[in-house]
Amino acid sequence: MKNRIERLCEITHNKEVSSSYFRIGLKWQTPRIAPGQFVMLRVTDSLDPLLRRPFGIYNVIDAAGKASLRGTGIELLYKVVGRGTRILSLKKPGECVDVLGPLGNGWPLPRLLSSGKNRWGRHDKIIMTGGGMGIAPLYLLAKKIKTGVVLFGGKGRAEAGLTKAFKGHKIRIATEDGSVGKKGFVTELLKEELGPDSAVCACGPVGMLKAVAALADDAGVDCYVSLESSMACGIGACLGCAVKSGAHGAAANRDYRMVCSDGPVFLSRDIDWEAL
Amino acid sequence: MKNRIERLCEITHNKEVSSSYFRIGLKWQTPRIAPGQFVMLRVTDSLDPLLRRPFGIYNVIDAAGKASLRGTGIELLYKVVGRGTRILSLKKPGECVDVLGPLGNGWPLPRLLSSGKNRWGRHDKIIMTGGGMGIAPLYLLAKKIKTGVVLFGGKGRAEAGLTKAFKGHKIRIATEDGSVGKKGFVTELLKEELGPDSAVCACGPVGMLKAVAALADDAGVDCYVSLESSMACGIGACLGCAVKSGAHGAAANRDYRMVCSDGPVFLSRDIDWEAL
Amino acid sequence: MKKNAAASSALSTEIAGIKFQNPVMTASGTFGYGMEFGGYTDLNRLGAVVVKGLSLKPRAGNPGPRIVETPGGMLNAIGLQNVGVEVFLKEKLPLLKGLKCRVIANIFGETIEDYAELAKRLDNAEGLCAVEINISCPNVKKGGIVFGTDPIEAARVVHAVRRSTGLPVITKLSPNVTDIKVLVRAVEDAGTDAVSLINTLTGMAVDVERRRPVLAMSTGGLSGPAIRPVAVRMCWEAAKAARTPIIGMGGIVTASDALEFIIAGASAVQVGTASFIDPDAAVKVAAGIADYVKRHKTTVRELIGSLKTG
Amino acid sequence: MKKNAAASSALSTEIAGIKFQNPVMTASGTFGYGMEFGGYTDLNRLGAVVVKGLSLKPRAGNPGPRIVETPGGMLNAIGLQNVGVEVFLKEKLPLLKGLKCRVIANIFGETIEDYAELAKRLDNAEGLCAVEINISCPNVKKGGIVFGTDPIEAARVVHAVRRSTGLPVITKLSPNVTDIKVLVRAVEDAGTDAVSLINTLTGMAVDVERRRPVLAMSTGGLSGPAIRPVAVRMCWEAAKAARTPIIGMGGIVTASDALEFIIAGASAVQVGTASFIDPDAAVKVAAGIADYVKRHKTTVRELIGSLKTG
Ligand SMILES: Cc1cc2nc3c(=O)[nH]c(=O)nc-3n(C[C@H](O)[C@H](O)[C@H](O)COP(=O)(O)OP(=O)(O)OC[C@H]3O[C@@H](n4cnc5c(N)ncnc54)[C@H](O)[C@@H]3O)c2cc1C
Ligand SMILES: Cc1cc2nc3c(=O)[nH]c(=O)nc-3n(C[C@H](O)[C@H](O)[C@H](O)COP(=O)(O)OP(=O)(O)OC[C@H]3O[C@@H](n4cnc5c(N)ncnc54)[C@H](O)[C@@H]3O)c2cc1C
Ligand SMILES: Cc1cc2nc3c(=O)[nH]c(=O)nc-3n(C[C@H](O)[C@H](O)[C@H](O)COP(=O)(O)O)c2cc1C
Ligand SMILES: Cc1cc2nc3c(=O)[nH]c(=O)nc-3n(C[C@H](O)[C@H](O)[C@H](O)COP(=O)(O)O)c2cc1C
Ligand code: FES
Ligand code: FES
Repeated sequence: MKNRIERLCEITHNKEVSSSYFRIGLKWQTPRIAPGQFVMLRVTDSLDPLLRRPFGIYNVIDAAGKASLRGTGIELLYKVVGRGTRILSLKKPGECVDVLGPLGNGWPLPRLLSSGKNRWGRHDKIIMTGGGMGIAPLYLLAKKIKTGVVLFGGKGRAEAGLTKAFKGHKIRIATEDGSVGKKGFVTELLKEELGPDSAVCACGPVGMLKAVAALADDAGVDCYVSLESSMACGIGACLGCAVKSGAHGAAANRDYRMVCSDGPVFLSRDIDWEAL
Repeated sequence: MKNRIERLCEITHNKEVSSSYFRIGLKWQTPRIAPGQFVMLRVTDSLDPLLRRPFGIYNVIDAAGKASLRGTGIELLYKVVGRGTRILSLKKPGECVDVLGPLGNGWPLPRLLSSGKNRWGRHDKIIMTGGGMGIAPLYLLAKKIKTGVVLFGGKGRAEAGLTKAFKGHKIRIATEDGSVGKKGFVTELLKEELGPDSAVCACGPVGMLKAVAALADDAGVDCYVSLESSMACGIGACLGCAVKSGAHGAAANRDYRMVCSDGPVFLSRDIDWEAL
Repeated sequence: MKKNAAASSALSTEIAGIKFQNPVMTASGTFGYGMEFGGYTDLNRLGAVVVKGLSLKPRAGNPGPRIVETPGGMLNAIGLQNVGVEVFLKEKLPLLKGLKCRVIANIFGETIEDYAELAKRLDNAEGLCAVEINISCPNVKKGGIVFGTDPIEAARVVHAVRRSTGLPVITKLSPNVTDIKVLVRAVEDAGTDAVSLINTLTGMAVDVERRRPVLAMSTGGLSGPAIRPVAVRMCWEAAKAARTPIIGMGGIVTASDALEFIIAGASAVQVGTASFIDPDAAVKVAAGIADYVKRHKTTVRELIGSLKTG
Repeated sequence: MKKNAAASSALSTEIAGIKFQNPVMTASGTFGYGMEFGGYTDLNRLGAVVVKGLSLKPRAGNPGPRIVETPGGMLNAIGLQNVGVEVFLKEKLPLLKGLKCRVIANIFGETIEDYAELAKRLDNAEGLCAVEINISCPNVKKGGIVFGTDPIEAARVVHAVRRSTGLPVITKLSPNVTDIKVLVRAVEDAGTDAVSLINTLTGMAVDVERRRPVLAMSTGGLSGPAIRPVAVRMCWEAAKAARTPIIGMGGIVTASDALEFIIAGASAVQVGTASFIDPDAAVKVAAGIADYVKRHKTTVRELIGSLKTG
């Protein structure tokens, strides 16, 4: 009966890729992973910090180094923001961390990939929009959606460094300080790219997601956002990670959706953005 | 006004010297240290475990490697018994630990060293008696009291390994399983060594100390025991580490002594052994 | 891990005439409706699953943030979101059929009539072995009163539930009271078959940068290892005052933690927050108790209340 | 670290007409009589030192073990060991003379007369700025009653102390009550000048191998980071109900922790258990508050009770 995965995974690498941003590799004979899914890591076996920490799956490593969704390991991209991530950043290759996952729904790949040939008859252009650390789960998505365009918004050069791995994809960058790419917000780029046949996949800070969702709404296209929330269990049991669903959302008696088990990817119009 | 010492000390070595027994070296321009004094280590900056852990000072390292009581570093000898000591055992040279100390009184060296020439007119033979991990603080004492005899009692070979450092001293060993030295308790050795001119310095489990104190009492000689107790502050402020003082003890209105600040070394007859 | 009949009976415990294969249950609100954990742990190795608190109607719960981590614990203000008793009976309970562990429904209402009505609906439900009444939830302020801090109101709830169901009734007490013994006596006099405790301690965390409470509801319930010493103390006090069996909980992570409660007087324990950290926690606690019982050549029944003081 | 006059006044706070250079005090029983920490921290940089609880006669305290570590906290059952008020006045208080920090005496008795008598003895003591009444110690059961959990008894103590001294009176409340607001009102009506909270939560730890309580006294008081959410919540409730200033404590380790209390309504804070982990903790908390105040271009007085809810 115990078949889902929670296990000690060995760290293969854990490197600072840009100031305070780390990329960690974990040995893990993974089940099939959907881009946008996440894992919950236990970074210590002390009781402080107590809870697991959620991280999007950045990459799946398979034996042949191909863009598979099944592999022998995963990579996470994380930023040191507090105690948990600091403890994680101090871990050395060879040490182990306790991984629970893969969790959540991920982006609806089949629907996105059917681009134009399906009954929705649109989605000819998938625009992947990442803000800061929100770029992490888009990498795996971009690997699968080779034809899409990746838009990145960040504060400056350090964050823009996160996009290096995306070479081979069409990528455009905006930075607030103008140090890399266009000066300004990523929504400026999105405005330029958005067309009636687009679909948007976005991940990043709430403020950015709100703006992205509004633009997509105006353009009348589907927008799939990956949300964050404080989490305890990651598996839909504690009901701690709730976000309010919007007018088009679920049944009246189910006003809240769980980011961990109903998401983290939601159709933007299912979210009550005012309540976020 | 802030002159006593609490600081981050770099670990120079941290090696398993015998199964689950470790010797750790800490860089520390020490003040003068009395044998029997201890330090409180903070083994983590997480809140779990919360409190510092007390460890006797095993050795003082000076630049010339001499038996000085002042030096550029200290060594501790510790056994992994729980979470705190396990965390400590995983630390690598180059990492730092927060050290508070030196704390406590230590053995009364001047009184012990005056051997026969002082007004007490005895103490010609200092018998240092250690049980298990209790051998740790006796090493520094033995370095100073070259003429003394060291008695060691332990469970078996692993513990007896702790005495290796004492070569150069007169040392006798008893083990419960008879694997090294005499088979039995260290008190058997003590009986053989005790004479009217002896003074005893002892450290080890309470049961052993009780027996040692009783023997010394019967022989009418001074016995200085180093006690352990649960500690929070280590500096006489929390009053958590109290032991009851005996009939010959302190004033009636001060029934308890603090192991950390009145001790850890006590004259055995000042202790109420029944209450321990 | 195979257990022979003798070992398994050394682990079993009894509450209100119901036998449990071992004394470890999951705490309400921390284990969903059970199946959420199906893939991560072996439900057959639990004493019982206590499901998320049920109300008459489905409840949406509180706005977020609903949880925040604290030193050795967490605060929650879920707002008792649940699918409602009807959906539970139709869609959730049947999924647990055929499991070796027992199932206990946890209920709460805003009026005494709510509680009575809930108990009635659950009365003949197949697969339920008992009802646990949550009179201690600190999150829902509707109606104004917190049943669990007032012995008279607490007794009225228990009395109403008692009359409405043939199932054994467990009353779950709040720790936010001056004297737990008064509450224990009140709910026992009102006819409860057992007492479980503790629910969460009311707490608060402040976001000092924004100068706002972290939780949308300002306060929440504190759970996790941080509260264990308070929970063990209250269980001990309750057990000394009680005529009925005690189910202890609050901060249990390991078998040793669980044994503290059992030795202090609990006939069974519940594992809550620990299941978030390790979905297999409750099963590991049960396994650790089995080891202890074997090592000490004793039984769980012998351990209950075996604390020596003085 | 030099502070100019402006910065220092941005940090200052006032309680019952007494001005403190900053809002950080040490909590009674965790800082000895002050001088124990002289070598490890700069007492001049504290708002106040609150000394170990004093009784009329010296007290020996409880047998050991007196303390045990718990997740994110510790239990203590010291038994209020102290040198007695006379020795304090003669030997301890004079050592603190000339320091920039203020000194507050914490007192406790077994009868109301004890409290009154203690307050009288301290009345003209040079160097004391206030008396803090401990009515909430859960360790001493002598006489049977715990003053701090009964509003009527609590008020009687405060009234008696109030009449016996010209010093400002701070009443320190126990968290082991159903409704802290009732206690706040009772001690205010009885004439306290300020309220401090929380004292420790009563807890217990069991040694499962020996099947005995770890502490010789069975139960003890829980302190440390583990209790902070409960403490912040109670301070917030107390502050909303109070007319007099609140002094908040319970689990403060960092400046951010302290600011939670201040923003929730405390005019000052006390650092307790944290001083055991780092003897310099209280001074570091004060320094961190200074940084925060500077960064946010505000003052401690503006921060007090600045919590926005809803
Ligand atoms: C589904 C999901 C996927 C995520 N994927 C990634 C990822 O791929 N890479 C990555 O670096 N981070 C990711 N995060 C965020 C990550 O979980 C948090 O940064 C991390 O938990 C912080 O832990 P900490 O102990 O270091 O910080 P804490 O000490 O817990 O908090 C430090 C600061 O960070 C803030 N913070 C805490 N949790 C979050 C959160 N969930 N979101 C935003 N801010 C937070 C706190 O409010 C606080 O200000 C994801 C979160 C979710 C919910
Ligand atoms: C003055 C003094 C000097 C000491 N010197 C040394 C030394 O030189 N080397 C050394 O190895 N240890 C020494 N100790 C004991 C050492 O402090 C403990 O072993 C250590 O604190 C255990 O920490 P832990 O987190 O690993 O164990 P915990 O997880 O705290 O406890 C694990 C087990 O060890 C027991 N334990 C905890 N504290 C003590 C204690 N103080 N004494 C005995 N048992 C305890 C607990 O009851 C429990 O069963 C000394 C203690 C004192 C008071
Ligand atoms: C997220 C969460 C939700 C909870 N929901 C309920 C509930 O619906 N009904 C109830 O009686 N108790 C509820 N509780 C309380 C737990 O059942 C338990 O009493 C408490 O958490 C203490 O145990 P722990 O420290 O092991 O978690 C909840 C606790 C948590 C953490
Ligand atoms: C070892 C110890 C001794 C204490 N002694 C007293 C005391 O004598 N009088 C008193 O009013 N409070 C006493 N307290 C309670 C503290 O002053 C404080 O209220 C409590 O510890 C909560 O704060 P903290 O979590 O910061 O420690 C004591 C606390 C500890 C840990
Ligand atoms: S984190 Fe527990 S339900 Fe989502
Ligand atoms: S450890 Fe605090 S007084 Fe000894």
